[in-house]
Amino acid sequence: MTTTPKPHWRPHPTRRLILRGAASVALLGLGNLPFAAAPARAAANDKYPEEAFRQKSEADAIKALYGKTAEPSDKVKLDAPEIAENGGVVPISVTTTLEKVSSISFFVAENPSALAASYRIPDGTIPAVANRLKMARTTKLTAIVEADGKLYSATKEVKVTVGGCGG
Amino acid sequence: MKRSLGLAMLLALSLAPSARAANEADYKAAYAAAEAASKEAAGMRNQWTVTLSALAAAKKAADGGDFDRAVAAAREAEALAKASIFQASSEKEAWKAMEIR
Amino acid sequence: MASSIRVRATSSGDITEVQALIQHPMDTGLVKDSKGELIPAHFIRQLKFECNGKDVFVADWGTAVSKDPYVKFSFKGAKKGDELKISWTDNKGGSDTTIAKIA
Amino acid sequence: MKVRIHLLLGSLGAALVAFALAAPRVTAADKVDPVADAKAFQNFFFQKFPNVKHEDFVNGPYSMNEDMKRQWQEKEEFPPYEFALDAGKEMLSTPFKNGKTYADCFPNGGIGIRQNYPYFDSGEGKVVTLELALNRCREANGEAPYSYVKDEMASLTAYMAYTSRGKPMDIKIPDDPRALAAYENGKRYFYTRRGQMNFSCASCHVQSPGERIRAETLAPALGILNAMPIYRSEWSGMGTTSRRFVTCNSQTRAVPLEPQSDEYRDVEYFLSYVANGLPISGPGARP
Repeated sequence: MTTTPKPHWRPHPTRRLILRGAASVALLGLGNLPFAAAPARAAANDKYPEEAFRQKSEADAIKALYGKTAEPSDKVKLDAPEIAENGGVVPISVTTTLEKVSSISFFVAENPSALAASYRIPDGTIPAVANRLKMARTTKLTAIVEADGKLYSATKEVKVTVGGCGG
Repeated sequence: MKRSLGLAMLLALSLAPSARAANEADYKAAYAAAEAASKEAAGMRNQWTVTLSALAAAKKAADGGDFDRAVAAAREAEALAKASIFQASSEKEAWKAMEIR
Repeated sequence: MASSIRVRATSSGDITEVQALIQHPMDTGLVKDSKGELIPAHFIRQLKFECNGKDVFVADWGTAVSKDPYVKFSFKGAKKGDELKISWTDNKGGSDTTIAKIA
Repeated sequence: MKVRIHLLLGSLGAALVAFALAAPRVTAADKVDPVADAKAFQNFFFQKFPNVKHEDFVNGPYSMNEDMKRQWQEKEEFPPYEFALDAGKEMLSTPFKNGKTYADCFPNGGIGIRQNYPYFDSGEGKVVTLELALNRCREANGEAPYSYVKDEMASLTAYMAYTSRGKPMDIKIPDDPRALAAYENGKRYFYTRRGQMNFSCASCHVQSPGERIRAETLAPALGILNAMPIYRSEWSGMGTTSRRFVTCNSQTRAVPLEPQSDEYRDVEYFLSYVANGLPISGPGARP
């Protein structure tokens, strides 16, 4: 279900209404939180991959996060700009036709630490993610999908440089 | 093209290194000249950022006692300020050439 | 104070598409401020989406996620009117949560 | 990197020479004729980019480059200026300490009027921009003025621009010699070279729109202010027209003037006037 891009300058009445609806509901929802603290049980098994985020290189980060290596696969569709509009906000998305996907992660090789983001995909959730990442400089970008215990990857190069003429 | 050649020559001319080691008096003179040119450029509302940084570099070098570098920086500041004055006065008419008609 | 989470969940058929934009500086800890001092790292570590009592999406984020982060995903098994609970926690112990109805 | 900049300057220099030679003969008596200027200005861009739809020019670099347009439309689904919009909406209706609000200073409560700014104030004999009018309204009601280059002013103007989205720019030049002079002063500023880079606004936005200046694609000058204020990824924040003028100056290594000084007000007047008829598309999101 792809939304056809509406010509930009026409106002988006529908988008505003939905947003306003969501925002007002959001405020409403805050009031009657059924339970104060999130249940400890749920927090226990959501271990934040501390070690993996600390690794500098991509290989170490993948090993720390998954403990195995990935093999490139054309079933992983990685969409990223050829030249980033701006290194601070690079829209990146990945989709895959693989089955039984449990996790999707993004690695930016040239960043201070390679692992940028990692998503857990419970069953019932479509194996696809779009997000905006920072890239320090022109770099290889790798998306890894964990499906049925095996790792599949796709890689793309994104050119990143500063803008402007001097200053 | 003729105009930017003028700018380049002006810049090159003024950067000639002076022979003997500079002292505080040389620095004060060079800095005063640079500051005057910079004020004139500001008066024409066409100051360059590099002029101000060169002036600051000159003052910093002088505070550190390195008068050779201070004089060189002050001379560069003066040249830059003069170039911006040249630019402002020549542009008074030159802008029309680029106007879309 | 309005919630820091803007969310839009629209369902068509069995698939619910979720887009979220969160107001957060996402400082990496490697950037200097105008006075030359390092701005300490301040970023969202985990963002969780729950629907009908079940986690539908969990994001573990590092410092490479953009400022005012945005994320989009879809999931099955929910219908119009269900409630989607979104909550995040950051490395300074900050957090926020909100509940949105699926449109 | 250094080499590339010199290469770039060289190529731009060559482009300038080519343009200077190709520029049509300078007409003898330079009578100021804004109507003819606007027609010539718009035709220049319509002919230079025949397959860009006229109203698309207001989308700046995105009208020039397909790949960047795709990145932008993706972001527009949930644009980064959402927070500024909501903050601006709240600020516009929040009363000052004396109980009055912005609605008391602006026609129609400030809603859907952005396309008429800047306007020429015959009383003052000068151009008044939206940002200036907002701060004057604050000061008239005993409130401290906002900085012209910070978020509050950007949020306010963002929401006011949003309420005018799609409305054609509608700038008037009254039959007043001072108005014509302000328009001409703005035009002169736009075409005057400055800074050590020796660039004018036109060097980039008239001669090289669509071309790259390192990572950025240059926006055409036509409609360049229609999207103001803009959220710039480079600033990772909102930017007002004032902030854009100040940063453009320092890019060419020219020391910027004070925000809202006469030259900036006049160049905004000129650029908005020649974009008359093109839709307001603010707030915008830019690289």
